[in-house]
Amino acid sequence: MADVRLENIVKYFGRLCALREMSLQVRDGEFLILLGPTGAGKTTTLRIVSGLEIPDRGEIYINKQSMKGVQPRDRNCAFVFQTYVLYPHMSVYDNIAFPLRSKVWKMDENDIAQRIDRITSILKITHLLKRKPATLSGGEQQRVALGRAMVREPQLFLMDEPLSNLDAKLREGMRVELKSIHKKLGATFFFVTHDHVEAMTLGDRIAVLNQGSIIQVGAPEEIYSYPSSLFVAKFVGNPEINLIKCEVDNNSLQLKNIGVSFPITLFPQLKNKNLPQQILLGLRPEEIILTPRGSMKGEIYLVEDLGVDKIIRVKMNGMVLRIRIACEEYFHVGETVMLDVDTTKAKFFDPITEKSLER
Amino acid sequence: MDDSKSFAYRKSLSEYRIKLFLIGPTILVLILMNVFPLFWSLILSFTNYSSMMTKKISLVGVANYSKVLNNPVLWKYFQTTAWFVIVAVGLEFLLGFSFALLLKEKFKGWGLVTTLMLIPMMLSPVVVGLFWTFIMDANFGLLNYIIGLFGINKVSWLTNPNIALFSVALVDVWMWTPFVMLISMTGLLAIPQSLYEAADIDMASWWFKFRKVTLPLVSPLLVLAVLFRVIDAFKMFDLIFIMTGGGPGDITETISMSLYRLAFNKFKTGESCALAYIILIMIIALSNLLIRWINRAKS
Amino acid sequence: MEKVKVDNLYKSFGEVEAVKHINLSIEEGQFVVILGPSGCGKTTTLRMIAGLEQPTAGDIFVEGKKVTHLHASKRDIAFVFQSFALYPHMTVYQNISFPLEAQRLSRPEIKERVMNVVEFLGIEPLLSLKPKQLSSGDMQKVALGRAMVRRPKVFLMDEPLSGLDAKLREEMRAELKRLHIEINATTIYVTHDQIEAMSMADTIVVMNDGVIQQIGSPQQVYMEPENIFVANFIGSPGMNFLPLVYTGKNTLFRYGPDQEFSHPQLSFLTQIDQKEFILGIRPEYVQISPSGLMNGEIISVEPLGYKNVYAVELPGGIRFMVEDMRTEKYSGQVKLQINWKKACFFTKNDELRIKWSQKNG
Amino acid sequence: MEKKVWKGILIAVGLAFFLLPIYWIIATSFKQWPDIFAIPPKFVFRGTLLNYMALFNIRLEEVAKFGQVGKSLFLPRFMNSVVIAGVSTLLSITLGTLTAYAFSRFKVKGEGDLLFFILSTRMLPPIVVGIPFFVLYRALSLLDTKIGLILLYMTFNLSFSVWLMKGFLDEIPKEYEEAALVDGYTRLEAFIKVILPQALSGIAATAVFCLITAWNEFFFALILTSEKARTAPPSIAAIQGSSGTNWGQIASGVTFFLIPVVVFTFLVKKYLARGLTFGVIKH
Repeated sequence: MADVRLENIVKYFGRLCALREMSLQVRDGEFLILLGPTGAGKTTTLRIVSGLEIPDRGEIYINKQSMKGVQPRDRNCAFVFQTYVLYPHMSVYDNIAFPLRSKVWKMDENDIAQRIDRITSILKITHLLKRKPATLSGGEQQRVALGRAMVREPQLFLMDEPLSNLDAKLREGMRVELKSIHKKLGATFFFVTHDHVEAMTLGDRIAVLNQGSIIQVGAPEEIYSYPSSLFVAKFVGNPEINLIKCEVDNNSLQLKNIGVSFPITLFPQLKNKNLPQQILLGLRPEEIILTPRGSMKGEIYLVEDLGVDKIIRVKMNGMVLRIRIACEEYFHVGETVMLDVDTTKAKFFDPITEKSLER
Repeated sequence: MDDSKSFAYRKSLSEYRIKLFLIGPTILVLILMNVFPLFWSLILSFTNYSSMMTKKISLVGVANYSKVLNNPVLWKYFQTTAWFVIVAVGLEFLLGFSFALLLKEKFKGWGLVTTLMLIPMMLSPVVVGLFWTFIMDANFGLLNYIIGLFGINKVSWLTNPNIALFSVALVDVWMWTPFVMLISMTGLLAIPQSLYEAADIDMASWWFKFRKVTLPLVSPLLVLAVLFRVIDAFKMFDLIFIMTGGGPGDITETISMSLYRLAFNKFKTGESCALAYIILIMIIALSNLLIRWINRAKS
Repeated sequence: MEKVKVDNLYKSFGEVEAVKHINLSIEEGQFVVILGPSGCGKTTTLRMIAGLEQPTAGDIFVEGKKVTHLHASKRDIAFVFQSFALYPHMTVYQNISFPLEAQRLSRPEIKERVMNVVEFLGIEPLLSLKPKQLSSGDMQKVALGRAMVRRPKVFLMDEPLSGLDAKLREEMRAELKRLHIEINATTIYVTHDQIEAMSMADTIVVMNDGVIQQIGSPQQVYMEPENIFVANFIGSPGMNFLPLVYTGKNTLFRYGPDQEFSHPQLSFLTQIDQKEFILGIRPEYVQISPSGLMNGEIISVEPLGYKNVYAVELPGGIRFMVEDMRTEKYSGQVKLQINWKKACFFTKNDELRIKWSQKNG
Repeated sequence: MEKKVWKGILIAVGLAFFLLPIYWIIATSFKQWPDIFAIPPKFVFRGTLLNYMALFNIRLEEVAKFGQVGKSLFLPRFMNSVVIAGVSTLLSITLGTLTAYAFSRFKVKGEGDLLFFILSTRMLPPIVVGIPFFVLYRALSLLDTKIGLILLYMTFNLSFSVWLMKGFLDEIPKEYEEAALVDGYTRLEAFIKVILPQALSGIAATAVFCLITAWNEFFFALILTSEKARTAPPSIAAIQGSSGTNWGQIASGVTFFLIPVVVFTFLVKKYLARGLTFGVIKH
């Protein structure tokens, strides 16, 4: 199908630098997620790959072919917009048939009809073919936009947050469906989103982008468990990772404002690494354990019951930790509890370079 | 496909060529049909050229300008125009805004009523001037009959010197009040209903809501409407020409009317070009004010 | 005596019935969340309590006094709008002081009350800014400030967090909860997001199609849903449902085309005079284990980092979502084991949950 | 309830203020000669088509019995108005839409200044531009020619249609074209197949405004034409001049002339605010 290679792409909009020497590789047949906050340059990257935007510097290769000066229509990649962009004056059938009627394809009508019938049955929208886009629900519009992309059997699908306008329940269903369509077509999916849960559940691999440059690329578990920088650690994971300032002095770790210290040897990740004086201990909410024989004492400040589990916030002289507990356990505000750290899963960052110490 | 290098070059060129092809003709037409004539009349304003007499054209320097500037009669006409603008636009503002407030809440048939009320401004000033002259006729005019119902005796609207100008201003008000009403209504409807709901929740009285929410939010559009009207009223020619021709005497002679008379009755082309330029400078000043305000309203 | 009482409230727009005869009573200091899908009548109900909408029938009492037809400006109720409804031409300070100026309080008193609300919310640096210069999070705080400064009898909030992005929404949830604990004001909060409802509410009122489906604490609504709608609407991913048909032989039940299973826990069902039931089980109470009763095939896995969510296809095309805390990944054919204590049973015809005392003995 | 009644009355007074004069001239156009000048003015009267017959020179001998003699040139002048307004609108719309498309879709250097230059040409008072045009058209023997007026009205409406069309095109998201580009179409095909169909209502509205402006124009028609290219407005005004105040015929001329304008107003009532402020104010 198609692999994409972006080599130190630079793109300015006036004085604003949208992409800063960005390089990325999308493997053939992969479902790659480009994850980042709004304004990170995600959509600009997609538009550069599709040819709608020309980079100031840098090279783009699709299937090892340079795309310099190649028009969008000659790149054979489909673009699914966040707002679907269905032509309002055309029926659903004409919308989906539109690409096949362009000069690039010049397909005759009954071939088009056949292919549309196949695509629309996969997407379960055959009953909508006569209708105008304005009369469709959000989910239906989204499927028609997908159909228009699939009908040309492109080598590359470029998707700009296609699920973000759907309501919560529909989004869950569409995630499962997108995954099965990807497996069925075997095409390369290059999918942009700001929602880290979507990224974790959909992607074979995730590339985290912030302020125009790639921070980390890896499988979902790798991004979640071994974030390469503070940004990735904070951006991925809900609720946010807890960060505790610590000081290193002769192989013991002083958790300053909690008044507790741990021997360095407890943490295999820090073995034979030259550690800076100040480091940051990163603990995900599920990596702090409530046990009577815990080493740290705190007072419960807020309890949020999410049904499947509970998020409690514990105040420890000025610092608030977010902890995830099973929904059976029951606590109320003001109660004091003992906490302990899951040392194997702890993550360490250098506060100045904001880089992870385990790399 | 030839090598991509030249292909890229051709693409960026074509975008430049598209822009040139699409915008060029319009700019060319505007220059040919607007800038060039203005430039031409600037030259004429420094000559004694007269479109009727065939005598030799000669440069007269700024004679035309000084003749026009210190001609007391012309300053009287400027005064008449200013008075006309103030009365007409003032009344239009008050009437237009009050009608807009009246029509803010939608009722059955709201669409029809508002559109019907907007017809006057769409009509040609000539047509309006004609039938208002008929209505304002001293003896068989409809207007005198209606005011008669209220016990006021007949008024010779267009021939009585001290109200002739007011009568023409009244017709201008009849014609352009709908414009101010439309613009202020657009402003009123643009205010989200949730702001009034929030004010209700905050226990605000009707007057407090009007002073603190409605007025401040609608004022940019009101100013825009008034600016548009001032420029238009300043240029007023058709109504005056049709209804009073500047009479009785030269009571209702606005500056445009006097320029028309200077150019097409007395055929003093050079001089009229000079007067034309003085008017043009005033209009450009007013238009700049409007353009700056359009930028503010747009942001 | 309740702070707010809604008595047989009914509202229709033409023939569309938005709110059908609902009754609600809200105690002093309670944080009540009205939860439901869009178009279920929750916002209309809130607007009727605020006086922004006139009910077709029924009454509303605030502190025992009937306010049904009282104009919104006479009810002393604060309303935080979904669109914040900040006055665009006024600064943050003027926005917050607007209600006090409307009541013509003295200038020093206005300044004093506005400043302590501003300090409480920590928005001092924003005072001289205009709304369009603020981030959505700050706009939300200013809207809150404007509501708090009046010290109203009741706070009404119409999906105030829906305009914020995910991370900010999570922070604001905690902030709103802390705020409520501190000022202990009676609050009625409307949302379509069940996570917001679960994490903030003392009591949740689930509405659908203009009718109240259930009123209860977050745990009650989550563990003991009144009907299938509530069971599916609460929880993400929603509850799994498996139609069961009683075969008549001791505790043997048929599911799917021809699969059967039996379990002592099901015995109480046999005593009910119905044959068709629906088993409801939350994804976190279904385990993949060799001793499972049902078999199915995994069609997709969603790694969330601290748990994996599997989509398992059972025979007959029924799809089960299964949550598993263990790190290693499963695939292909698996057996599913159900935690019977946490299962719910619904009757097929009226989709109501069967309440049976010895079931959860 | 009482507030509603007062509001109703005020709206009724407003409607009467604006519509009565129009009704009155239309009624006058159907009145017999004596009824027109009746004191007190007649609201109830026996209608006649005499005025229209005189206007269109039909059965003149019957008309002559009532003393309205003389051939009326209204019809040819009316046709001149139709041709001149129509052709100039067509030209200004095509040129204006293309230019508006360029401003709306591309980043044009100095866009702001260019647009305001275009707008300012519309602000010029006709009286100031009139004199040089009179001299130029005489030199180019364009006086009293349809082409002369068409060119002038095209220029007048061109700046207007650029601004209005830019407003309409800006409302059509760029993504539609980009989707077409990615789907295999060139920019021109994308414009024709995707943008134009959505802009039709905008183009129609702009065309109507241009038509109304050209239709109602009086000053240039007065000074630049005399016989062959004379349009309706100056000729209706002339009726008053020639055979004394022949109000019956003037009324019928005025009525016939304002009917299309009223119809057009209803056609574009959704875009009135936009049309009268160069697209600056959108409803």
